[in-house]
Amino acid sequence: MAKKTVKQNEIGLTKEDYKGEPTTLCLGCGHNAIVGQIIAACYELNIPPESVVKISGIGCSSKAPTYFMDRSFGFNGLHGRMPSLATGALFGDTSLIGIGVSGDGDTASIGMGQFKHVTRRNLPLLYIVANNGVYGLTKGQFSATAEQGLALKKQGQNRYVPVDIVWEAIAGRASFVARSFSGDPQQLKALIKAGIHHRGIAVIDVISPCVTFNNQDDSFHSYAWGKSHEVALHELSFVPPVRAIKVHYEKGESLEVSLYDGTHIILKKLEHDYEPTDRVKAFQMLEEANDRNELVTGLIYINPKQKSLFDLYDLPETPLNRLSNEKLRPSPESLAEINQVMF
Amino acid sequence: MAKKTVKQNEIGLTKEDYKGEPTTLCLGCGHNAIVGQIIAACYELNIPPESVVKISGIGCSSKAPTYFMDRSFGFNGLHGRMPSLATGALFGDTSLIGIGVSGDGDTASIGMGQFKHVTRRNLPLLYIVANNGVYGLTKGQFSATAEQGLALKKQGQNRYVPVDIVWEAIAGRASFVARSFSGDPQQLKALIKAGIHHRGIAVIDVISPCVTFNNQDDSFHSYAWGKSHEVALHELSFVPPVRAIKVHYEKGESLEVSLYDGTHIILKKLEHDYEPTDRVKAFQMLEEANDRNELVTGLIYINPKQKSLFDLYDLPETPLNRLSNEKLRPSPESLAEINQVMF
Amino acid sequence: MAKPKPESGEGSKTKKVVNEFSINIATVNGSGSQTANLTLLRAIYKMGIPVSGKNIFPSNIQGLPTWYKIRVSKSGYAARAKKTDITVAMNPKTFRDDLEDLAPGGLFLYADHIKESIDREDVLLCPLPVKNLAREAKPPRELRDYIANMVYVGVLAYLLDIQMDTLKNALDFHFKGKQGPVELNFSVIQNAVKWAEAELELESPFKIQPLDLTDGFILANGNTAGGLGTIYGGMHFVSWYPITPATSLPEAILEYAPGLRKDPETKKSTYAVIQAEDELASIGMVIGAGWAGLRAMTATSGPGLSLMSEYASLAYFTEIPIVVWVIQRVGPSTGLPTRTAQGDVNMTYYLGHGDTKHVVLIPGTVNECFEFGWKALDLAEKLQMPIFVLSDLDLGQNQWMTTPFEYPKTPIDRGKILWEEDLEKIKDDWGRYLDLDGDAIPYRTVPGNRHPKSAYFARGTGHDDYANYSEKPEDWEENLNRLKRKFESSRPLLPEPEISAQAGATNGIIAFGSTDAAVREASDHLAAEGVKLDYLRLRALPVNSQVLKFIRDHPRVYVIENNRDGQMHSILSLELPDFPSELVSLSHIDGLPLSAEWIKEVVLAEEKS
Amino acid sequence: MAKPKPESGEGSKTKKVVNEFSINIATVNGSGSQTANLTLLRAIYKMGIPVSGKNIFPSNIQGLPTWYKIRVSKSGYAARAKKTDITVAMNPKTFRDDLEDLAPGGLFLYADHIKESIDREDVLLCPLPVKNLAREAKPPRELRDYIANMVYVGVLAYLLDIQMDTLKNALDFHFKGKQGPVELNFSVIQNAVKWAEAELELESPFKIQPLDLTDGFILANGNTAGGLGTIYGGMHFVSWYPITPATSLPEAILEYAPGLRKDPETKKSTYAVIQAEDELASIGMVIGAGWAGLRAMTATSGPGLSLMSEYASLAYFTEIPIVVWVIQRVGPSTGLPTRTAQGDVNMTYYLGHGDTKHVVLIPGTVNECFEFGWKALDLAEKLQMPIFVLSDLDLGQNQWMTTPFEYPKTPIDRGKILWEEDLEKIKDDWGRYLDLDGDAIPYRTVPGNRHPKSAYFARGTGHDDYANYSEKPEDWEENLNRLKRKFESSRPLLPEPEISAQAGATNGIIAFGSTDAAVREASDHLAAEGVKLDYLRLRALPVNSQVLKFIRDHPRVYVIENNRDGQMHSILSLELPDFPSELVSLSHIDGLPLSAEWIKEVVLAEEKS
Ligand SMILES: Cc1ncc(C[n+]2csc(CCOP(=O)(O)OP(=O)(O)O)c2C)c(N)n1
Ligand SMILES: Cc1ncc(C[n+]2csc(CCOP(=O)(O)OP(=O)(O)O)c2C)c(N)n1
Ligand code: SF4
Ligand code: SF4
Ligand SMILES: [Mg+2]
Ligand SMILES: [Mg+2]
Repeated sequence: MAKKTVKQNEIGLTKEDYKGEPTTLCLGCGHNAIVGQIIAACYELNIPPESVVKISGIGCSSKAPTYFMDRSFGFNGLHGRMPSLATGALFGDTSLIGIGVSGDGDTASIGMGQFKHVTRRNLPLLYIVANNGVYGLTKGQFSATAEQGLALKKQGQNRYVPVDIVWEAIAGRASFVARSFSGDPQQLKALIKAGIHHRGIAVIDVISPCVTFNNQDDSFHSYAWGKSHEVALHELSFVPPVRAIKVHYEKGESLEVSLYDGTHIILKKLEHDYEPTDRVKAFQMLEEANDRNELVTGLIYINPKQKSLFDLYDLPETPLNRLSNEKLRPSPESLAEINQVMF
Repeated sequence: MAKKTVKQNEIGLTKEDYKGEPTTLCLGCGHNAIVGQIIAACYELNIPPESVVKISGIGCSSKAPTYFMDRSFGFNGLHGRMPSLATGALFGDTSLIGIGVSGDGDTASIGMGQFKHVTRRNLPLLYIVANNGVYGLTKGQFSATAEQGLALKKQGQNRYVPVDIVWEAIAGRASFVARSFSGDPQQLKALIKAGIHHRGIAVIDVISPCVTFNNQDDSFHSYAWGKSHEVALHELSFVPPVRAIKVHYEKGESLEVSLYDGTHIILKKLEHDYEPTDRVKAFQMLEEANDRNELVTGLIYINPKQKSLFDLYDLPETPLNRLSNEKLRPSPESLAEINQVMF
Repeated sequence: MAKPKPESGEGSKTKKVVNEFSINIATVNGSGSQTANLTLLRAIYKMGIPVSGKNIFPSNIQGLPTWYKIRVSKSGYAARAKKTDITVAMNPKTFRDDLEDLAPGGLFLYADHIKESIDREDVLLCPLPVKNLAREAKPPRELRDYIANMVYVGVLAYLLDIQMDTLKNALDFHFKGKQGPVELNFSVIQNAVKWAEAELELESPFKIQPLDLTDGFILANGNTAGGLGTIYGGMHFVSWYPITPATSLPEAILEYAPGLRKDPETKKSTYAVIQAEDELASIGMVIGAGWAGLRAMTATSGPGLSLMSEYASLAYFTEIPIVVWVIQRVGPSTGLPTRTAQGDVNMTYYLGHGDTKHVVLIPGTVNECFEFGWKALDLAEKLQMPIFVLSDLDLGQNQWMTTPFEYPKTPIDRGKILWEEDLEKIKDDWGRYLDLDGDAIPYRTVPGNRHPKSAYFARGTGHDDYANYSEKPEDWEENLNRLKRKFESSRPLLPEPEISAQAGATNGIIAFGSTDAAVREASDHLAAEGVKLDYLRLRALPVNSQVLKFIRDHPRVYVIENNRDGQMHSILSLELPDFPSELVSLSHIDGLPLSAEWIKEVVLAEEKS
Repeated sequence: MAKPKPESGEGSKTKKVVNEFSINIATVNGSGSQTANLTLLRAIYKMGIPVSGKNIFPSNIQGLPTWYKIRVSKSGYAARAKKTDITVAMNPKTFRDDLEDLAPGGLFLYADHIKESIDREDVLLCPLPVKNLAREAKPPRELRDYIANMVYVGVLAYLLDIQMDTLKNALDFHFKGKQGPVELNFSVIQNAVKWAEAELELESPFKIQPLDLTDGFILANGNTAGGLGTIYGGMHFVSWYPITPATSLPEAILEYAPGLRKDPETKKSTYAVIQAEDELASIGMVIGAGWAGLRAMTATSGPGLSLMSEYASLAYFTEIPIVVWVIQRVGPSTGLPTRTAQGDVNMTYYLGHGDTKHVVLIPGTVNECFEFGWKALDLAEKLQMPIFVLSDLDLGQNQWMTTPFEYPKTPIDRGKILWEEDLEKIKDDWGRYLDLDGDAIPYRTVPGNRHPKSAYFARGTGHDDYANYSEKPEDWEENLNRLKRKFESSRPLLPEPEISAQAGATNGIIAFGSTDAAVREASDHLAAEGVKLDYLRLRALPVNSQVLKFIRDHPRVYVIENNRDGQMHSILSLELPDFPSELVSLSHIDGLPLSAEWIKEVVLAEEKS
């Protein structure tokens, strides 16, 4: 087999170079689609796999990092505590691209606290929630995003109102918040690309059906419901760096958002006339969509100017984890001075 | 001294009967004012102290329950975990009135997760956050509500954007959300009364200055700033039960909200023309107030119809903790049947 | 259809082994083999032969290797058998390992679409036309894989002489009488039997013959039993967070309580169950409920237990009755979440910071799970402290033969609770932490009590006897010492150890929990080799005087456990600082239930050394 | 102003006690007495006499009783003195207790506005016109209460002969040379001295005379030392959550690191500190950082430690280097958060579920806090595991005389980290958990390494040597046993115990941490009474062979600790199952640092029994 026949991206890697272990998720699980789009996005963005760090919590969704980018470091941590792990890890070398994968249980049930705090700190991290409204890995209990009244085998009916991850992210001051659907791979890929280029936290709440435990046609997190109720806010495309940060609305046709690094996201308007730069408007749009029983997808809120966590620290160019020992230990003289004042 | 000279409420108790241990908080601490208004409200509402359960986390604020209503049961639990304790305790006897007191650190830092989950479950609980933007009890570190740029002794400058407890409560689907100010005792008392009569969670975010560690005149949680920037949304009054639940807006002058038990809250309009029954409008109002640098106080959101946690369970009239042993153990015959099917 | 030629190896002529063998069914996770396996298990059980079933499954929902091990044992041995006599190989991925694992002379059934080479001569081979037979039943497309598993049920039935009516019976039970699925599955079994009758030349060396050894027993798992015990213990409140292998305990409550715990008059529920957002919240709710006079329970496993540590310390200190079931799995960390272990003994006993220590009940059989379910609630309220019940995946999730659940012999004990009328009678001030009876257990009131004297303030900080805040050194010390006395006083109240003496034994064995079956079996084998051992099964911590006496009475005692560091051995060592005899730790952890073979081996090695 | 008539009791004629007494200053929390107390302490220290200061304070910010205990001891005893020689009573609420607490012949200074009756004849009374003298200084209104405390400083200076220039010196230091406050406070001291000279007829039986015993020492607290040690240890990353008494350690880093840890070239910070939202997050961040090749540290106390349990188990299992400082306070639960204890020994050692076990360093002096600050970071990376440093409130927050901080003698040790160039050299596949050197410590890479072979997947679940997911029994067991070997291999690498032998001693004492001072003092007193004891101070867990030898070499060894259950005693007992000698637990907890008197008493009782 001639080597050259395999397609390569601009850095000379093939799609194979972006793959991970074979999936062990159920056939048809929405999470597999997410894995696929992460691979595609990173391949197309020409990202060296070694520049990526994958972090996750616990759950079927949190296993996903095993299934993409074998050549990236990864850490499958604790249930609900991915954000803290990611925060510490990314301080090691802030030039790394962090991809966090979590589930609705992992993020909205046990992980609510860390989720809210990582959004407010605006850690540069692509934070994907593979949201199926259920605990897959523990076999089908309600998660905090399960809709009120949902009935599951063994669990009876869900009593409580659901957590809306997009609401929470926006209220919690995340600087990039999107919703997508495993059944809409093109949009998902575009959002992943945008999220990776966003400097700050990029939360993508992906409705990702659990075919084994929560895929009844009338359930909010099923394929059938998603397919028939999805309303995309816009057609998203992604343009590599051209010019500086700005957000402006071009009359009529499309909206352009420029990210920190000069990348552009172009949002081509569909039915809705929606500008994703205002928190209040975002809530309003979501409430209205809710009333209309729509699954609105797309980029729901973005603030490309909000300082990222690392912008708030005065870190050297050299990654902290590569500083030489000499840079780390102050001089003997300085200690002598300290001893002088210990009194 | 003639006994009759001491003023009594309708159930024959004096204000003394609503007091607790002498405060050990700092002189001038905002939390003392909250304690005072809880005492006044319960006295005026003619609540038997034995019908109240006080629950708190850890912090100066969380000590508050010691200083009111000695004749009520109280539990000063763990840092950030008051909501779970309250949830379990109130299941014991759902006719009890739960009063939870927490701090901004207790609720918005360590306690974020439980806070969000108790609001979404709509536990009938008056949940007061004594919010001073700082950790008082551990001597002056930033809490999650501290404004960005705030400088504190030993801590340097706060880097992160603050958590807004009112935003979070509304986003988290609390059914009653208010903001008040320790320096505005009348309003605070009215809100406490309304919160107690609300069937569901009633979150009151009370800006309550820490005079020892965070009371610089230009700090958002100081007395001076509050006094000069407070804008009350309405003049609040409280009318005992008259008629059934409804919410309607009376043109021009005032708005009336009827609670589950027939109690009415009358909101007399001031400058703002604001109706607290729409989540999106609430966010909009808060954003605008923020832009104008105002401390907006009053009832910000209410939904008196949202089912409370206990409405979602099928509990008997008799409190669970008073059920006789016979009601608790199924019959021997039923066990024989079970043994039959264990195979 | 070509007549399969079972290539029978050497083993085919060996004499029949009746009612004493083990079956290993290797399948793929999520392929619906559970119904088939349980049907087999139940049918054999209904024929009166003791059986046990162990599911060795991955931390995954679909697609990874899973094994179901059925042990058929007229001797009543229920431990994991190290040796496999019959293998059903349905998973291409593990085919070669499964084949290798089969004992010489064993029977190897395998799906005939698996194209792996077979290199053993010493076993009996039987390819199964799984796909064909399943297709014949014309099931709905999505069920095809599921019912394919009935093929091996049918062929095994034919080979082992399992009665068809018991299989039907088992299916009826499984599908709660729904005729559709029963018929569908049964037809596949029947077809498989027909096929076998027509096509198989193979004679199985292993046979089932009806007995009556299961009369008076039930077949159940520990978590269902624990859930039922809790229901019969008068639980009012359960809060939990899903975690394998604890989940099925609260889920048993969700299943059974609605039928059992409705007030006959009002038709209202006499309890509430709430799925919390995590374990910090689930134990917090349970403590709130316990404080408010509810009999409250939660269940978890290692990671969740870690998260409960701070709250456990609070409950200990504030003297709040709660029950915490700990269903152990392999740790540290997430470990092997679907494999069994006994590695949280130490943590459970000492859970919390400061000088915290807890009473731990340790069921060793399924019906003890039921018994400790209600007993734990009584003890918690009686002693006003958290009671932990320590089980594990093997006991909790696997199917065991056990004596029927026994209705509680003693009435519900709510301990020292004072209500309005009790307070009326008290002249002096009532003090929450006053030790009036000299048993270190104070009286308590609970929220909802409307007597003006009833209230007190609970707190995790220092207090005096009247629950007032105190930092006084003497208040702290006195209170903490009372708690220690209370803990010590629990010893005689806890379930006594179960001692099985053997004539002529000098040394002893101590074990606990799910290893009981393996230890009993090993004891028999050891005795057969001349090593006679007395056996004590611990059922609670702290231990009582019988345990200490047992240790003192034996020059050497082996402590067997399924963890790395010999945690129970440590705890016992500390009880006997002046211990003259040798307490030998024999521990081992690899995710599998201990086998009698391993125990025998290590004990023999020690005995010889 | 009426001349006060100090009503002198019997004690007034006793001969002078020079440089060997203790002062108890009873004030109200938040009244600013800390400046006054530190000024006194520092002045005496500057006169060359060993001193120590202990703050016995409430869990509260303002208005509750606080005591500051200054021990002046030419013998160098720094433990809490049980006996009080001089009392300064500024708090009406505790006035009577404080008076009662004073030893006969003692000196009782009290604010003259306190109107309590005084019923002791055997002490020397000295009312202080605190309000008058403070008012005279005309301070800003809000400072009046604060500077009132300088009155007792002045009067004590007069009575004890403390030099004025050393007081000035101490104030200068305290206010970092800011002349306004220095002058204001010093003027009150001067006025108080003037008043005393004019009005006091009292002669103090206690005197300070200059010595040179503090030359070559510094005065510091353990948390500052620990923070500095961490900075000099090359820490990159600190994440923490405030909790008393750990807070002042990260706060010392916030204070000192900006000056010490800027890159001289780029002026950028070579570290980052982040205040997390709670302890679950602080340890999570630290583990993330440690994984990514940062030297990472957090600090906490009991409740926070409980919350770190799950993550500690993960760090142990995934072999991530982190350092956790545990500054103990009284538990269980919230306990007495501002009082000292040693009650988290057990929990720290075993923190986490499953068979988790940790290396624990235990500093006993302030300069050891500095030393272990950097050493812990080295050990963590060398051993690839969490290292806990166990201190307590007494050592961490109180002021101790100590030898100066010593610059690390060994260079920073980053352990076995592979970078791009190292991987270039490796031919075979690199495996994260391969034990190549036979020391059970594998090689690791860290994120940011751009070599295509560098990456591996870390997880809390089972894995093989190449970090691939595995549920195989043998993989699990081998890995867990390697972790055990690694843990065992740490023993000789850890700080050795400090042994002080006494000629003629038969029995021994083992202690650790902040009780060192009390044990040394008690040893002297015991020796004086003929009970000679060898003394071993533990400095790490697991213990090394010297500790075991010490125990074996003594027929009886007392293990002294500040907790209820004798936790270290338990740990030591487990190390020596065949221990022939008697290991006696002597433990006690009431919120106060152990006193030499208590130790002497309980040891004597044992020796006699
Ligand atoms: C502390 C802790 N509690 C409970 C668990 C058990 N657990 C594993 S995955 C999971 C839920 C996962 O749900 P989600 O995040 O929605 O992921 P999904 O499997 O649905 O993709 C739970 C509760 C755990 N691993 N750790
Ligand atoms: C698990 C745990 N971590 C830390 C602490 C220490 N702590 C006590 S109070 C407090 C902060 C309180 O702040 P806040 O809730 O704002 O109350 P305030 O004192 O400001 O009223 C902290 C961190 C604790 N008690 N428990
Ligand atoms: S159980 Fe559900 S979430 Fe888990 S892998 Fe299967 S389909 Fe996906
Ligand atoms: S420290 Fe602050 S919050 Fe605490 S009591 Fe004092 S003023 Fe109030
Ligand atoms: Mg999910
Ligand atoms: Mg606060």
